[in-house]
Amino acid sequence: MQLSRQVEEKLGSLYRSGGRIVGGVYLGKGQEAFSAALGVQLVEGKDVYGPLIRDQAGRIAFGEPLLDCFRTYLGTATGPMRGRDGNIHRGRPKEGMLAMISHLGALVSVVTGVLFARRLRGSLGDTVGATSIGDGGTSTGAFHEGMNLAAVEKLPLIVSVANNQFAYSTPNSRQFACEDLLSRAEGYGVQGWSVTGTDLASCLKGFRAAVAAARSGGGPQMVVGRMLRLGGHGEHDDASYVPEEARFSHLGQDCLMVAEKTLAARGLASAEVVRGWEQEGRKLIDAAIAQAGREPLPDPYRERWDALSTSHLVEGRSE
Amino acid sequence: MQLSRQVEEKLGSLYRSGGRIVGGVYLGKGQEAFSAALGVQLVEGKDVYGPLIRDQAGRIAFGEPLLDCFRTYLGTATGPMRGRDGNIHRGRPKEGMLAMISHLGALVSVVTGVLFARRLRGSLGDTVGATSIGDGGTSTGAFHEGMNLAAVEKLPLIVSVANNQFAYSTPNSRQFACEDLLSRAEGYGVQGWSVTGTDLASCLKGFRAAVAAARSGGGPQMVVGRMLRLGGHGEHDDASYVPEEARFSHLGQDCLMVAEKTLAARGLASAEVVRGWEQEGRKLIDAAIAQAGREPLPDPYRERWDALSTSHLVEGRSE
Amino acid sequence: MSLTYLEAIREAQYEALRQNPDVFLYGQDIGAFGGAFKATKGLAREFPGRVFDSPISEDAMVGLAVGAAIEGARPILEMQFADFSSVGFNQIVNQAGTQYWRTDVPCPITIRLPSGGTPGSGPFHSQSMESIYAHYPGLVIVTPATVEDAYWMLLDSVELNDPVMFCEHKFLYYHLKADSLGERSLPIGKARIARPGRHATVVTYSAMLHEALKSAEELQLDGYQIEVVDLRSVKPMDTDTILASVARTGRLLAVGESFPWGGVTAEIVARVSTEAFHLLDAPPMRLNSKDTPIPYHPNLWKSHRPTVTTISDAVRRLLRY
Amino acid sequence: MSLTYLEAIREAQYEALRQNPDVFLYGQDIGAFGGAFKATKGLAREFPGRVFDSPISEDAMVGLAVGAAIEGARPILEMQFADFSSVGFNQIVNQAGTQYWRTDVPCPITIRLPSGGTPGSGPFHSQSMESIYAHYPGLVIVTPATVEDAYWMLLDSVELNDPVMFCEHKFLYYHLKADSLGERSLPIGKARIARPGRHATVVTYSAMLHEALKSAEELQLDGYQIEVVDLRSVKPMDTDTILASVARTGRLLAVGESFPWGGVTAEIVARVSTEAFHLLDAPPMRLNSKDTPIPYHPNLWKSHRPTVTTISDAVRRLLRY
Ligand SMILES: Cc1ncc(C[n+]2csc(CCOP(=O)(O)OP(=O)(O)O)c2C)c(N)n1
Ligand SMILES: Cc1ncc(C[n+]2csc(CCOP(=O)(O)OP(=O)(O)O)c2C)c(N)n1
Ligand SMILES: [Mg+2]
Ligand SMILES: [Mg+2]
Repeated sequence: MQLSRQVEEKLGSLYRSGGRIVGGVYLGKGQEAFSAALGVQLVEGKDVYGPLIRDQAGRIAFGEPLLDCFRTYLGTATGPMRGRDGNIHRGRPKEGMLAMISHLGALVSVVTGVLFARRLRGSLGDTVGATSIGDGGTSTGAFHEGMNLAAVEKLPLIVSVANNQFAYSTPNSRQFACEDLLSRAEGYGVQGWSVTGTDLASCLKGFRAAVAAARSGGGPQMVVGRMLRLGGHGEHDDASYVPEEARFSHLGQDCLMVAEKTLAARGLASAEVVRGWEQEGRKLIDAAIAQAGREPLPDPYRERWDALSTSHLVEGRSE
Repeated sequence: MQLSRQVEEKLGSLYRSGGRIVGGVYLGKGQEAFSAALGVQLVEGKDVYGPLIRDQAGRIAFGEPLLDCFRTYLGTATGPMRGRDGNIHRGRPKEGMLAMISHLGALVSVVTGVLFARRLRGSLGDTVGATSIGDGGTSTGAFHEGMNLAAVEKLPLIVSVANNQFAYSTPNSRQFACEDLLSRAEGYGVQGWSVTGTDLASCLKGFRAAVAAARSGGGPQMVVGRMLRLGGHGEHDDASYVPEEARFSHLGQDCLMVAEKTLAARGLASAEVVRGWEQEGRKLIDAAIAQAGREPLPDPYRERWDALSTSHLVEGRSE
Repeated sequence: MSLTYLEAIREAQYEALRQNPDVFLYGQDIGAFGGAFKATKGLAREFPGRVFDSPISEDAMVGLAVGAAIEGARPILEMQFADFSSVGFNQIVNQAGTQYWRTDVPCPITIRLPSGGTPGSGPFHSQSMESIYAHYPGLVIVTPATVEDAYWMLLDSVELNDPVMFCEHKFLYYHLKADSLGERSLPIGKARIARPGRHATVVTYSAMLHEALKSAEELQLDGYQIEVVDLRSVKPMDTDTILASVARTGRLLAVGESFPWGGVTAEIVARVSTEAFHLLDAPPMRLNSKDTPIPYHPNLWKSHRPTVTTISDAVRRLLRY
Repeated sequence: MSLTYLEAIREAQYEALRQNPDVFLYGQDIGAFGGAFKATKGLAREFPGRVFDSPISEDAMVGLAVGAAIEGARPILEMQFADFSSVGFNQIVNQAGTQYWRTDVPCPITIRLPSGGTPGSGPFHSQSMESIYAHYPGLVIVTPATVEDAYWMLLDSVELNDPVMFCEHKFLYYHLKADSLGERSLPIGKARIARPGRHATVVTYSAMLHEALKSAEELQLDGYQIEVVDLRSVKPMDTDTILASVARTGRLLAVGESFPWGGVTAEIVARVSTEAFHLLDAPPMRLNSKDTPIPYHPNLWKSHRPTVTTISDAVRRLLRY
């Protein structure tokens, strides 16, 4: 999660200095603990993960190489999306990392579908699928249909609900009327878990239990965490609509600092050790940016302008 | 509700004898108590009602004239839909009776919108809006978004959920995974009510309380009743997929018989009185059919083929 | 043996399930019940664990199919009526339609859309949505007009590594019969000369093919030989076959049952006009439904869609030019 | 005073709210925040209780608007991006589009769709959906290309008693400026000769108008006078004005930014070919985006859509014919 923060700070500064980043920058600052805690429970090459817009930490924890990230943000032709789609949409479906579309909620049923096919083909075993949603995304019909379908099919899906109090500028009070989104779990007939979103230890505990429940046939799991987005909706947004009280409440705590303190307090890692990790991270980041920076950008003349895999059905191909 | 049963039996027999009915016939047999109990709480000319496919009883209770029904089933140009749309879709929005489209769940937000506009214009007062959904319809994204929106806007919406165990042929077990659909109320932050769908007294009690709560500012109300559809999905369907056990369970009870027994037992109406009502009903039905039967069918040459109310924007008008 | 169009669709699904263990069916009431139209009758019994009743969740149904396809399965979805795919629209055009282009992972799903008008069905059980889906990149739009095509093109669709919108016409379900399914013939993407002629070309597809053929027969009595082209798939659209026909006849009428603004007939006329203007001896013509929702009453419905009469009238005008 | 296209949209909403108490605004983040593009900046403060932040529920947003319109209100909905209207598609085409025709009760709603491509926005924040909505009956599709039209046509849309899809182009939001809003001029349904000419007609709309105008200027240097028609609304489409222009020039190029199959350019070419074939001195031409999703990288994006260069190339071919 610390690497994630560093990556995102780099992305933010690249964005602000202009020129190199293509497209928008949406960061997960303040949600790293929650996101990473899910990512580390998943096994790359085995489980399926459909990260959403604030899941840089989860991606790293799952095993996505930094190069994938920077190649996409810099828009190189070598990245997984080849300049066709951007940044937070990146994925490698064949390697278990789905590539989200923008429409919120739409990924829930897709992850469900991957699991469904595995069960059909007898390859499900104890693999699980996971995806994320925000407080705002829970208002979509797609989220509802996806949750309900996964529950009916009793598939090992973990849905992490990051209630960061806002959807862009819209507060919870204009998004839903229930006390706690956790109360939706029962309505779907899925197991619900509540964690403290700013506390890595709580997140790890919750997700570990939820993933274990899913792996052992317990059906879909919904994990809800509360926290604050420590930044704008995107880097273009100053989040001036977030009230002071929220910032200074426990929800506004920086999960990274909390984790650092805990590590120090428990004698697991001193501030020095953490600074060491930071330096290592910086090196990795610099190397990835340097590498991506040398790589070619997409070239419209070399681009195959077709949306079908069946080449002979692509219209106008022969022209 | 008894009149509703008679109307529907007539519709069924007209359908089976062929020729006169245009389109399909979808009946509410077995759900009359639940439907009527809502309808009678609503005040025509004041409240808003968006009935669904099994709400003949609710329509009658709300005050819809039988003529509207038979004109539409016989497809006359004089009915509220003028031969353009059919049967269970009929409505008179300006008189507070909305005209459903087929897509399940889509009406929830429309009723909400009517209430929203009333509040905006200061004409809401203690009026309420009501609509229905089936067990199957709760799986739609539209239902979810509509419920959630109504809850956020805290509008006086009553949603009656008729869990008749099947959506067409699909049993509850393939439709949702929660114990009771009532558990969804909490997730939306709305008040939930459970009634015995086959028992008129229970239905009346529940809907009376729910409507009162909505009228007095309690926000959206969800009323769930369980029963069995005493017939096919439509009159073309023999419902052979409904297992015997269900038919003979308490869910399979005929709400009409239950009500008749109660009336007799409580000395409110003897069997004779009920037979008297029946005769009166028959007369009303025969008169409505006779009247509708004399009326003109739609004529394509007199039809204004335009979908816009702004005539000069209708393309090809001048040609 | 005689087989209806609907039975052919059922048989094709049977074959697809038999041939490939990765195929599965997902849709509302398609299991033990066999579907609203009985297009999957008996299949749940014959292929246990591979035919699934779905909740009423068109959005999630498509999402599930995309996820399953990414994993290597080949789902066939049934929409109960084409009209209800409107609530799965986003997943179809934005999730399924972009998957391969964005990620290089093919998305082999087939979505069956019971399409088109029948008397008494009204505005929400009669729609033809081929033009809507054809507009978006990444989808193949198949519109079979014959029993043979219903069978073979459905099998072809399931084998294709791309999302296919299989627009089957409800009006043909029971009426249209064939003695045999014949041989696998034209691939998806190729149109067919359904009736050769030399005075004018009518390009059409799906149920309207049969109206056009009847009209051609009628006009034959007046001595006109009308060539009728069955598009078979509206995307890709076989421009070559259309142009070759217009080269022979010099006259074009495009007929479709869908709404008049844009859509298949506009695309046909635009292609012929832009690519083979000099072949035309008369202005091209098009015929569509009227620009209102589809009426429920048969009196109105019959006037809403093109019919033998209106097609013949149009061809006569075309010939008179 | 100088006003951008975006500011004109904000001003029109201000005016609509001021003039008519039945008008209200509903959309994601449009309240205190003023909207993702600031098109409603300050309006929540200026009109308390009439500008509402919506949950992320496009389907229910449209449903709510339809219900409110039935009751006599005149909602203006903002979709955060046109692309997200795909999840409200059903309520738009089947609920709003059929309401008047089915029940005789008008449905005056205006849905603002921030449309079209901008560099770096990618496949789901760049779409132009006018062709999708125009295909369905019962909707009016407005596509303003100028600051003045953005203002007056939005006011006109709100006054109309039918559902209007107001397709405003994001590429024009900040770039396009005008010194004043002028007078209320052409009504919805009328096209405009944006530049008179006599050698060829380019029919287009929205952001492509400006590419076409630049191309016309470029071609002027070569001595060609290109007439450019701005459709203003693609449904209704002002066929008369198009035909009158083609009558003058004898040559037609239709340009649109949307996907190539079907859509506006097919409809333009089909109308001209069927209704005024004899006016054409050369085969008509069309130019659209490529048939793939809209690419995120500007290098690709620039080649995906028509540009001054490709328009000029096409016109030159048209003139050479
Ligand atoms: C269906 C849909 N409507 C609108 C949007 C535009 N949009 C993108 S992110 C966002 C806010 C999301 O809020 P939330 O789900 O709480 O996630 P967070 O940004 O807080 O992580 C919105 C409205 C979208 N992506 N999809
Ligand atoms: C979105 C959508 N999908 C499919 C259908 C087709 N359909 C009509 S009624 C029905 C079953 C409805 O079941 P339920 O909601 O339980 O109501 P019931 O018929 O039992 O009263 C289905 C699937 C539809 N109308 N709308
Ligand atoms: Mg949020
Ligand atoms: Mg039911």
